[in-house]
Amino acid sequence: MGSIKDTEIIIEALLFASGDPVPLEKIAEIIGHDKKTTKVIMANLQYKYQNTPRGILLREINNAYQLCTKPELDEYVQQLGTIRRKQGLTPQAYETLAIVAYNQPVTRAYIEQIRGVNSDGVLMKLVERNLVEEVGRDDTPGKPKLYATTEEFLRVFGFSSLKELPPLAMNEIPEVYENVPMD
Amino acid sequence: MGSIKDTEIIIEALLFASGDPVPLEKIAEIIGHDKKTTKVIMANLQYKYQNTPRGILLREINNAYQLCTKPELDEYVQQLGTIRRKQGLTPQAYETLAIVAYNQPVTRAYIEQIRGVNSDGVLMKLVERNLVEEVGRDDTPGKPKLYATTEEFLRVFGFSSLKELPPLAMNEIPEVYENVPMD
Amino acid sequence: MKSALTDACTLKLENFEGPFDLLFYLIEKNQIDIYDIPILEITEQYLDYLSAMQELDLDIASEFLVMAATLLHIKSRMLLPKREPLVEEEMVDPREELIIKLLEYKKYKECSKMLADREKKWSGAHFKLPEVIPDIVAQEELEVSPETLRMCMMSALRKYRDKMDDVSKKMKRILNQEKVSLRSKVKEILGFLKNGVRLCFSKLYNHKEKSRLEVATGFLAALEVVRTGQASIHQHVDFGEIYLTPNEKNKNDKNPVSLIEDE
Repeated sequence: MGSIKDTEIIIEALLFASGDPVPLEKIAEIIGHDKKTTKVIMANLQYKYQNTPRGILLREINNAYQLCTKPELDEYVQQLGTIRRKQGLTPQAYETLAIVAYNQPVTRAYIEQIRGVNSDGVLMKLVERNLVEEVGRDDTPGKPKLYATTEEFLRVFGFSSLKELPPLAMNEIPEVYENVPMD
Repeated sequence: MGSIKDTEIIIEALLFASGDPVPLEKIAEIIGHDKKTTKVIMANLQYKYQNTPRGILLREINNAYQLCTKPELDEYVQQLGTIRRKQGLTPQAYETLAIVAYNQPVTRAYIEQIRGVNSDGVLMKLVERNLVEEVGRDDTPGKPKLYATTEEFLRVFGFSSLKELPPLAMNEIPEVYENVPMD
Repeated sequence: MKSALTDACTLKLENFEGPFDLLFYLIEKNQIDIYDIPILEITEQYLDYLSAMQELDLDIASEFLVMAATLLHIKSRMLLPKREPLVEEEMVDPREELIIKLLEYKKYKECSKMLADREKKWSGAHFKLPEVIPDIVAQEELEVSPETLRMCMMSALRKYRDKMDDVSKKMKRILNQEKVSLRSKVKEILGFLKNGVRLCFSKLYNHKEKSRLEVATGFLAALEVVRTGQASIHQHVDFGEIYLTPNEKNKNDKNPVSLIEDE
């Protein structure tokens, strides 16, 4: 085995495969150099790991060497262990969210008019989940609250803006939409 | 988290710490990019690993990524003395595996038709070694079990997905393929 | 037939996995063109192997015997005197089916070499043991789809439309009832007017005694009677009493309601 480069490649493979610290003697034996030379090679390599954009570094512990992830990347590594619980929306929530999304801003009365049922609870759940928020009050008698979708809504649906809402097939039910009173 | 370089550093740390394959979605989630972008980043990174003097390489297996030592460095890694080597397969096993790989999902009857010999034992060995698994039952009389290759198969043979299987020499006898009954 | 073959290859015998494997060995050993197998030779050699196996007391799997029978059958067909093919009948090479099967088998046999090579190479790639990373259950992530959102909107609108259709049906029913009652009110008024008396509207349709709907219908009926010229209407002060006075010429009209459409 010739060049230092080749030697470094071998050392990386050794340390990676081992996972545990590998004693200097073992490395020296495998790469076919004496301990002194190997120590220099290792110091060099350590410097390289430190000074190139790498996610891992080379640690020396008691004359043995080990690769490990850079401690400052811990927050990312920890996320490997996060288990995201996926949860869906109830049909009621979906329906209400759809009415808000496609007609925003809307009042609760409007939602209830379309859905034909009381929608207070489901609307509050959507607000709690930060998918819908109050955005002001309507200028009609009673000054009802107006609701619109949030940025979180865009995020979970993967939209970059509300323009990305899938178009409704208006030709399918054109007259209805017009008949829906705007409040 | 800004530049691509930073992202690559994080990915290296993730893959190193995980040891096991990390699914594309998980990486995307942690680095905060969509899957498509992440896939491009991974392809780039894969190229870099391949083309810089490194002892490890980045493998893709079924849309998940894993670091491993370069296979050509095996002789050195073996010298660590901590690596267990798995037994190779018998010729029958390779043959049967090839039939499963190229025709999956397949029934045992189909395999036997091509091999011209009872293949129960060899198939069970492959299942034992987790290279082949049952994936359901065929919709033909008797509801025979269907077999397909596993992810372990991809790993052992260095494929990133089944699409990488080299094409069979089909053109030689195009009409035959159609003649083989599906079980 | 005893031959050197018998001795030389006894060791290899049990390694043949099946009849195709053995046939392939023979084809390769004799450097035979697979598309033109000299069936006589091959059958002979194949049977030699089987008898060698028997001598060695090896279990001969039934598949080997089936192949032997197949080979002998092909051989006998090849030996039959060639006759002129009948019109429309194709001359089929008796070896064809066997060749097809052999070729199919060959594909995978070659493929297994590729697999063995790859396995050898990749068995040299070593993985690292996972580090211990504690599981953290993160907040619930919503799993939603834009398409479902769209579907929900469509179905909400559809439901709404159906409901509105329902409402307009109800309205129609009410209007129909109204029509009937308007008819009867007109009749009622004309009945009174026939006597040539001036009618006091509040006496006829007092909202204290009648439903609001009836009063309104009564008023419509009064207007209708005026419109058709059968009576004139007077109100002397705003919000005061309304009087209906019959017009002379229509006093005795028999069919005053004709102007209201029949259903």
